[in-house]
Amino acid sequence: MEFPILLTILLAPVAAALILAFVPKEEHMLIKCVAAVGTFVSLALSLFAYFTYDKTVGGLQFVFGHNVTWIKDLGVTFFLAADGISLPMLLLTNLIGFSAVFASWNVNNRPREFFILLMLLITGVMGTFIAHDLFIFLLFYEVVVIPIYILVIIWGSSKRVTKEYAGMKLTIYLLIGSAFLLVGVIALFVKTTALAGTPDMSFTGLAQAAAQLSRFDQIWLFALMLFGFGSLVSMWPFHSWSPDGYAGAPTAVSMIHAGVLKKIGGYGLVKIAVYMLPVGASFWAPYMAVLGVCGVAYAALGALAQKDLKYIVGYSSVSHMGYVILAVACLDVIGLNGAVANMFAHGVMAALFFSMIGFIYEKTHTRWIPDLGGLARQTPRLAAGFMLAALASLGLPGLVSFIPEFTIFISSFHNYGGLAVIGIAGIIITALYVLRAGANTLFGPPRPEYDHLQDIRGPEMVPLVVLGTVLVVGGLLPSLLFDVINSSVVPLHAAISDALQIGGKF
Amino acid sequence: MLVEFALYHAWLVPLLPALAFGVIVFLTRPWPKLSAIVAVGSMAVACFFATLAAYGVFTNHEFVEKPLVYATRWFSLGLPGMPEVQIDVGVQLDPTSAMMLFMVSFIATFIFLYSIGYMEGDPGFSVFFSYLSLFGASMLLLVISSNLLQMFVAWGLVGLCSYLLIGFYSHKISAREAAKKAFVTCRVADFGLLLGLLALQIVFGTLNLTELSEKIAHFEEYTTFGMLTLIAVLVFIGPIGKSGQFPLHVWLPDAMEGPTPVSALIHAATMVVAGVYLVGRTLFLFHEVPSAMQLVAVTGGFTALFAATIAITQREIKRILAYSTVSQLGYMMLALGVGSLTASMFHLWTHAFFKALMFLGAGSVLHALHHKADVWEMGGLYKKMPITTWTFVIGGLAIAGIPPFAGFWSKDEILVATLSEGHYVLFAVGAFTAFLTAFYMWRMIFLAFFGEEKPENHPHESPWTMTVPLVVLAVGALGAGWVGTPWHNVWAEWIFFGHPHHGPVNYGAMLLSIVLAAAGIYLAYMLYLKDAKKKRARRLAEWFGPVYRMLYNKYYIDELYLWFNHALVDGTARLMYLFDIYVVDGIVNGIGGFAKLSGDGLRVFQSGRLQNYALIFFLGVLAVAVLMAFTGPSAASLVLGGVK
Amino acid sequence: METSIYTVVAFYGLALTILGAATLVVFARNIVHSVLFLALTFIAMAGLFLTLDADFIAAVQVLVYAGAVCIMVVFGIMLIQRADMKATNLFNRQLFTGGGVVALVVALCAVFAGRTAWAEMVAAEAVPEGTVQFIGALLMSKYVIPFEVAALLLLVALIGAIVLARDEEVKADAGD
Amino acid sequence: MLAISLTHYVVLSALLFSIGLFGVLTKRNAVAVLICIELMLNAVNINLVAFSKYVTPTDFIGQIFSIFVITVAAAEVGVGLAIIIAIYRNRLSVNLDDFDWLKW
Repeated sequence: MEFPILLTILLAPVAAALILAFVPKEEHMLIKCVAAVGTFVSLALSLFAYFTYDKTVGGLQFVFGHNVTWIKDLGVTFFLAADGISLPMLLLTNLIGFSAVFASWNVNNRPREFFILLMLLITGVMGTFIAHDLFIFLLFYEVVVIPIYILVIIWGSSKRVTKEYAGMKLTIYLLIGSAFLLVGVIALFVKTTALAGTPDMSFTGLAQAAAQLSRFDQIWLFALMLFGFGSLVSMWPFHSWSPDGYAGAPTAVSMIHAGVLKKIGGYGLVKIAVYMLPVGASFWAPYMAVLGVCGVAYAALGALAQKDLKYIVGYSSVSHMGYVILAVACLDVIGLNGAVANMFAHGVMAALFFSMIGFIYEKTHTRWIPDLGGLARQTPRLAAGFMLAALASLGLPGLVSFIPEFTIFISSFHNYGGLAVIGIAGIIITALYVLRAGANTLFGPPRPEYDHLQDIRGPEMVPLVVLGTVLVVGGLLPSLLFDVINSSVVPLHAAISDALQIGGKF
Repeated sequence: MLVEFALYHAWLVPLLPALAFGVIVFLTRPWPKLSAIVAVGSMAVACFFATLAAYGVFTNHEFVEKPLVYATRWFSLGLPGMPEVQIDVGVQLDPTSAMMLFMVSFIATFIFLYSIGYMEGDPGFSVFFSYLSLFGASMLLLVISSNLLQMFVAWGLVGLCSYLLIGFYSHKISAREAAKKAFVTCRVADFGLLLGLLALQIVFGTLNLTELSEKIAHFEEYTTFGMLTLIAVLVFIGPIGKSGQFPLHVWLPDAMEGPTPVSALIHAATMVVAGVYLVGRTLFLFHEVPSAMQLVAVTGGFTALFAATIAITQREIKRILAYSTVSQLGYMMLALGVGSLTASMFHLWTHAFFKALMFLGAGSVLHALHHKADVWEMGGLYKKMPITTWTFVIGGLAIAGIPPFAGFWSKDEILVATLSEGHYVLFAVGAFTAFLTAFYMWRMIFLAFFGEEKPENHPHESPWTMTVPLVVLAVGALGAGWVGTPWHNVWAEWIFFGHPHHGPVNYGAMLLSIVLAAAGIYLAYMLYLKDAKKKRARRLAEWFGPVYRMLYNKYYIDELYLWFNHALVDGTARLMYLFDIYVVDGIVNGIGGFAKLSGDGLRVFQSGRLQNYALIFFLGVLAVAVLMAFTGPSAASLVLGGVK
Repeated sequence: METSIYTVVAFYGLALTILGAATLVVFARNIVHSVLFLALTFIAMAGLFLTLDADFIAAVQVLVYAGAVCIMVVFGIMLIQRADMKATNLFNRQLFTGGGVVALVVALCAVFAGRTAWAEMVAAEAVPEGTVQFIGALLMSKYVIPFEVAALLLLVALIGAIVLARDEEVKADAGD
Repeated sequence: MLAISLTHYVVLSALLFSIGLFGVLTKRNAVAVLICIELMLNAVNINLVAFSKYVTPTDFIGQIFSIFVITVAAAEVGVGLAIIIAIYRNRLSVNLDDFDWLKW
């Protein structure tokens, strides 16, 4: 039996959390180091997994526990596996998780509890990406929600809305979404079990059985899943938790939430909803495209009207997720590739953005743009990180988000024409608000009250270095990202188009 | 041997400055001198390779017909065997790109050198050189791109460098706003270009230049709408922004907020011509669509005239030069629009020398006068700054179109091309613009360098790092045009579209352009130098009051955009935001409120009083009893949930 | 089944006493009066049990209810009510709703009573004389476990009542 | 006509129960509520004993059951009064209208 790499990746933060539980609560430095080591082990292993993934073979690799029966009557197995869609997401989670630990280096209010919860959060997110069993997927998803709530209401900050409101809104929204999802999953399970005879909760098993579902069943099941995953990925008009939630959350949570948690929605949409219910997907695709474009344009304009940095990034992430929805709605190889890659790119960029905003807030105690200005002189490295994230956000060619957006544009322009043009026009507005925020925060005359500020240094540099490297390398060598994704999107798309042909559409 | 190496390793040329960027950012930033040496050195080596490569191209006539292309896969989507999208990155060397490669690296080297003197003592010295190196790398990458997407990436990166360098004095609000304006304006244009690229990719399945040119040549339109026309127009929107064509020219004059070497390098010689270069590269596309060609020509001609009229009234030295750049870029577009790649690239080539020269000269003046920019406050500088003055005069003669200076030959080439294609109106526009150009340029020269000295100024000649580039570029401004004289046009043998064009020498046009240029200079001399005491210029301005004000305020286009941006875009944004917090969030909170309200409603029953509960309990018992009494026990057991 | 006239008279007399006294228990405005009427109800109830051939139950009724319970309640009242005893036993705000519910209960009982075929249930035999020995034997044999549990319950109630009714300060000293 | 049957006892018991219930629901004094509960328990006892006589005259089920009821009732009164006294000591009131602690 080969080394269970996925399980090790999954359990490293748990182990760190367990150790943390026994560390004295005054040992702040030790606590942070343990958390950093835990996430670093995961990061290193997931990098290893990412680069040893056999792209020529594709499909599921690093399979673990597909024969470990967990609940026999429901056909649940502890099935962990990674393919070209989940690997980038896993890597993203670990990149951001590792950076988030360092972005929270200055948390001195009950750090032990903070880092334990953070570790659990990271574990939950990773679990959703490597679970190949729908039940396990949902289980890990629910694991995620609770730490988020606690983290927001204890370590969050109150601005336009109180942190209690933000945490409540975030949690309830996600739970409502997952409730609809759960109904969809249960209905899918019941129907497929009736069709297949034996219960099977694994993705592949469900997809095979679901192929025999009637068109009507596929359509309403997909609608439930679309609502569930859609509110998770902040699809317009189910997005309003996102800006408020990010604004209220502490830096690390904003990073993980905007960076990866949101992507669970997009990931589920691709790997669960579309994969299992292609006929339903093709029915809903035009509506999804419209919602996606609405999200892009609407949230971009919304971001333009903001004066709080976190709100800007919050709306911006809604806008970027609009592209993902649009791409998924294309239902072709290019679009699906673009959707997954854009999730990766946006994750890295949003995490960097939030970590930099977190540092700005930590140092100046404000995120209100009119109170800021000229920070480029006082904190040049911070400014460089901020600008890097800002430029990636507006899709600057040469940074990681450009090629994913380009592929999305190709596919959506091809499939939806004029509608896509409105979406693509979002890049102009994005440039406008991102540059405005950057200019008003970093440039202009330096303010004397910030003269004493210290630039980021030491551990605080880690998010910038790690995420910045990914931004640049991913932008210069997009094939690193796309070859992996493509190796799994192609078979997935083949399965979908087969199903669509049998379904009589196309 | 070395030439061969340079030809097949042309990617080294952009790579070297890129490495310099990395080295400066990560290693040598604390040591300004070292950073400068790294930047200039890498650019000089790049220039050396570029020269070798250009030499290799210009000694082998095969490359005219069949460009040297080598590329590698950047990324691809779909099955490995037959990808749905494959983007390559590579090098395409033909006379046009080789010329650009040489020109950009050559001018960049000298401007880098010049910057050492100009930026002396600036706290951001190293950062400045890192940006410059990044710019050099991106621009050179753009030039050698074999793929339109690769070009677009470089296009975006030069835009970024332009943004960073315009906003280099970031503590100045004006610089910050100018940088933002430049980026956003170009972004609007990039949007069009991006759509064009997408359409090309979708229709033709590739973005490689060579493949595209073949496919488009054999493309037949089946639809009446005209896919190609649409694509051509969309692609052209990009150059409109990048090359400062009307109506997206507004950013270019503001871009003069950047340090002067930046204005010379980016906003005169290289980046702004990227748009022209792009249209030149994709001329196979425009060539198929006459209406798009018409659009290019008209836009170019109009921009040339439009910018020239504004330049007449401006007072800041760099602003005048900026409008002049816009105007000259219009010329280049005009040439492309009438189908002459030769004339366009020729003007691009000569313009790079004399405009870079003039900007550097202006920079030298500003350096000496401590950034006093108004030409009316200068005067008589020729005594204290001889090298600057005389090189500037050479530039002025070149741009005005006085033979044998470089600008004359290229401008003449454009006018002749326009005439020979039968665009008489555009020819007239071009000719009149030539007159205006000579006038406003010499207005500036007379006001700034001649006339009376102003006692409050204490000018001094600049250090050698600044004057050497001036002299070198002055030589270029003098001699760069000799490769394309109408009598022996070497240029046209190498750089052309379709087939080399060899018309008869048009002495009439030549004479006309000389006369117009001379007339412009003479008029400027009369108004601003000879009879400056009579204040004719002021009276003229008063006579044409409204016109003057309109010109001085640049036709109020900036105000229009500002209004559009603030009233419409921001207004919509605010509206959307209000919609978001009151309607969308209102619904969300409304649902929450509904839950709370129903909870409040049900709370009435939760009085906390024992007897109240007993009452309700008995009501429940009664209900069950009634049910059992009137429907029989089976129905009741159904309701009670299987209690047997 | 024929019943003697004395039984009939006794039944109606006792029934009227029970209902009247019970009504007065509820409607009396003085809590002490209520308890007195309660005692009357209990005693009348004991008589009623005699008409049902349940002499042992009747005895227990008198001993436990009329004796112990009533006295206990009176002591309780004495411990609680210190001021004037007038208007100590009033109705609360849900008088009419409560009345309505009770009316419904009565109506429903009437419906059920009318519907049920009582006569069919009645067994032919008569109750044997001297119920005490039978009950005693049953309690010690068949129902011994419930009997012991009841004993335990009384013990628990005893302890519980002491614990609950003890003074606060004593509790504070002894407990936490 | 003059015969006293099971029905008479049942009706009496129902009426007594209703009176007791009425008292439980409407009295303000906690002790009165306790008393009324006793009335209701007594009504039940009537029923038990009556059924014991008329339905199972030789088994004594009803009678034994009513003994247990009386036992429980006695215990209940004891504990109930103790609770009331404890409450009174805390709040100086036995007025049930003053208490709404059954909600958080």
